[in-house]
Amino acid sequence: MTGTVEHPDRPPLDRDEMARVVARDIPDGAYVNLGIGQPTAVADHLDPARGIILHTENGMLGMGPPAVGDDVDPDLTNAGKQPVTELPGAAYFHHADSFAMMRGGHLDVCIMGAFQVSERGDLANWHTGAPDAIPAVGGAMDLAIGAKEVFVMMALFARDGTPKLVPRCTYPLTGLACVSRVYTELATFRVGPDGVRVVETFGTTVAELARRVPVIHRLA
Amino acid sequence: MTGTVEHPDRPPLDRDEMARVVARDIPDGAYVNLGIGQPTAVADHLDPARGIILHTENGMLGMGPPAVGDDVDPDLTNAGKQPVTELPGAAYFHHADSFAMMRGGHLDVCIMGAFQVSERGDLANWHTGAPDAIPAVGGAMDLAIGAKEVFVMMALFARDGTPKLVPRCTYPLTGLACVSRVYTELATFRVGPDGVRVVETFGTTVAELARRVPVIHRLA
Amino acid sequence: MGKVMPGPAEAVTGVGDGATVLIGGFGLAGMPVHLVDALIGLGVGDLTVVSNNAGNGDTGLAALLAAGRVRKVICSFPRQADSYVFDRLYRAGKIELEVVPQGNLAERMRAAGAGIGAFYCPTGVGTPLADGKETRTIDGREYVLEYPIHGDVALIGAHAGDPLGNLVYRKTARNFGPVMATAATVTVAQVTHLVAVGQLDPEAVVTPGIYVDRLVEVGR
Amino acid sequence: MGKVMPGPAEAVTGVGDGATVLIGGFGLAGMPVHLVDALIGLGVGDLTVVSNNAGNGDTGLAALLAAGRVRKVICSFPRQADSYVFDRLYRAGKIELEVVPQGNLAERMRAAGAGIGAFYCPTGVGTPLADGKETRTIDGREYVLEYPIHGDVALIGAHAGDPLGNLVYRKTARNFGPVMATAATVTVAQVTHLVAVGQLDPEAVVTPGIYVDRLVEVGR
Repeated sequence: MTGTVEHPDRPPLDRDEMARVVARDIPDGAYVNLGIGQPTAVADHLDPARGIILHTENGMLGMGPPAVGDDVDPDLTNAGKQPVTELPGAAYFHHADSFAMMRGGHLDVCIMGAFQVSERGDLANWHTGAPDAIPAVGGAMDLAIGAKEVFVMMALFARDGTPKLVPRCTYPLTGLACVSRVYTELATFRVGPDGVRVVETFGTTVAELARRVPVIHRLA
Repeated sequence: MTGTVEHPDRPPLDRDEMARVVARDIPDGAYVNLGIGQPTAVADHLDPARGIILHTENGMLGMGPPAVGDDVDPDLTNAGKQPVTELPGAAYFHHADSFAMMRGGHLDVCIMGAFQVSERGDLANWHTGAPDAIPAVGGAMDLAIGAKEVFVMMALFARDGTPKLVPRCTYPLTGLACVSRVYTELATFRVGPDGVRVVETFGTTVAELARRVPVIHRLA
Repeated sequence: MGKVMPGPAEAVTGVGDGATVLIGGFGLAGMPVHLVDALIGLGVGDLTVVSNNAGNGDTGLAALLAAGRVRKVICSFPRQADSYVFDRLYRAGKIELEVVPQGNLAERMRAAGAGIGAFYCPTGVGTPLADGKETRTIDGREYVLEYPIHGDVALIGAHAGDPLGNLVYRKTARNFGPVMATAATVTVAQVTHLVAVGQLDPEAVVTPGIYVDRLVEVGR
Repeated sequence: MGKVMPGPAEAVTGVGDGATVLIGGFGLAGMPVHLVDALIGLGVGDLTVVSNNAGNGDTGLAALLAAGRVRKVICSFPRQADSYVFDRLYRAGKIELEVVPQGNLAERMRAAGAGIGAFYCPTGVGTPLADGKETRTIDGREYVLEYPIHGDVALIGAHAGDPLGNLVYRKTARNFGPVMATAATVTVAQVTHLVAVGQLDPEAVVTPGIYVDRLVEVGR
């Protein structure tokens, strides 16, 4: 168990840097699902030599980079319905097989965005609970319970300034005690049965974070 | 509802004739599973023009005739592990898919042997119940509940002279109320909620059968 | 064999008011646009549609919704950048929505096709989508009891098919098609290419013909 | 990627006494004889073997049984013309037998691979093989509750594989391999041909590499 590393004198991570930090923490040879939106950018930082294989829930292992120009094929998209490419050694399968793979615990890591993560790793990322919102869950609940590890990428604070790392989620839940790591612009965290541990800070200190985010405790 | 047809003056059906009678009753275009042993012979009487497609539970639709000589391939067998051939338009699938097909009610007909069939269509064909017997069920229970219709081919009487069409099975059951037709050397039957109806006799009469087989009633 | 239809209109004949219609596709990839257009032309209404999304742009499922033929949508992800037809109907209270996690949608249809009466599923435990559902702890893990989703008809898109109904798909357009094909009373496939029996590799057939009742060639 | 092993002995390293071993094959078709021989060479015992049959002749599973390494066999169809090794052990009371309907064997392993906690199954209702099992009536039909079968290791045979672990099978030798590959903690495949990454058609891969931990080329 190593201690926290603080980088108070550098700026917070930008989106590209966040994606790079997440990419660094994925084990070589892992099977990984990247959620819609921000997590997609993690792929840009995965060195092919590391043998990491991307799963997309719409039925593919071995997903390659986004397709551009003549490579765009309407029959080949990622979960966000963006055109992608196929790498050598890819495999296609239907939706029941794809989610059996996910729910059976075969994916090593999935990376998703979140509205909130609780200190015990509960995830809320599918519904704001607002009465006029149209609910849409997609594969988020399946990924939450299926992947061996769930990494979350999110801003540490909501637009109203309240922390998104919370004692207890107030938004409708996606999954219970499923998140193991959280990546934000100001800090990265490990989450588990013992609560939240700050792994690294960017442009701030643990002490300062602890003042603004009640669930943060520095572990011995 | 047509009446019973009696052929008292001809001999009982031989095995080949039984297979032919069964084959005649399979609807054109049906998907059919032929059990191990006697039912295998039904395939010899299916005119290809009738478009009947054979399923074998070890993972194939479009099974062709037995393989002989150079066509024998250890990777291509029927459920009885005998070498068979592949017809144009065949498809292979794994065991879970094969039994999902069966159990999901997609096969039109399966044909099996039996130790006993009850008057309400209960089937006993996997275990004699003898203490020294090694039980083996294979796919029989899945076929019994899965196929839309279960046809049984069997001798009408056991070696000890007792009928195999019985009020209630005394052997361990394979499936409940699943058999719809029974083919024997002396007669063919329909079985259903209303009991047993003799369809056709060979070398005997309904009256004679009714004396020897208590569950037989001539329907009005 | 009689499975090949002259056009999409003939292919969807017989779908009735109030039917449950499974519609393939993940967004527009695999969406059977020609069949959906024919369904619109058929004039039936009060439909329950099961599909991953709730329409994209103005074609396919979105056009069916716009025509006012759908009473209820069962899907995992209605809210998308181009789901404006659904959004408008939903906000106007003109359409019912049941959100189902994507893996449950797939697995519940697989269960319907495989004869499974219900299954204990890890997805959604502790979330609002499991509210009111039966749960059970098995080997220390909590599961939710989920039931099959059967369709009266499935409309799917495939890459190529033969007159026996065997289908292959193309890349991630495979998605829900193979699962839906197993889960409906009548399955109708639009195929880009109709090929002769024997032209599809039996090792690569994804949907065996037993699951396909009608198919129609629509070209690119 | 490190999945390709120099020989069968290295491929089965780590299997321990008392392990549950899933062994592919339907009779000898798909039976991973080289891996089973290596398992015999490893010297471990007290194994529980899950396989469709209980050995044929003197090779593969039959050899493992003859070597006295197996405490219990879970299978659908032990009794065959050439199952004399098993028959002798069974009659001598030296081996335990659990007979499972073939479809349940496949579906229970699929459930293990797909994260399903248990499922209601129509097979075996009212038969001795459902004795003592929980039942439930759903929509007027009776079902038996069945639980997953997990393996510590799966030993399977395939036709060709690539270094990522993607596998294709040949004809009805496919049978249980793809299901078992999903259901074990460690899956080991013997392949007739090892091919380069990119040589297998992504549309025709049956077992995606995520399910395969080790593979070894054994030739014809």
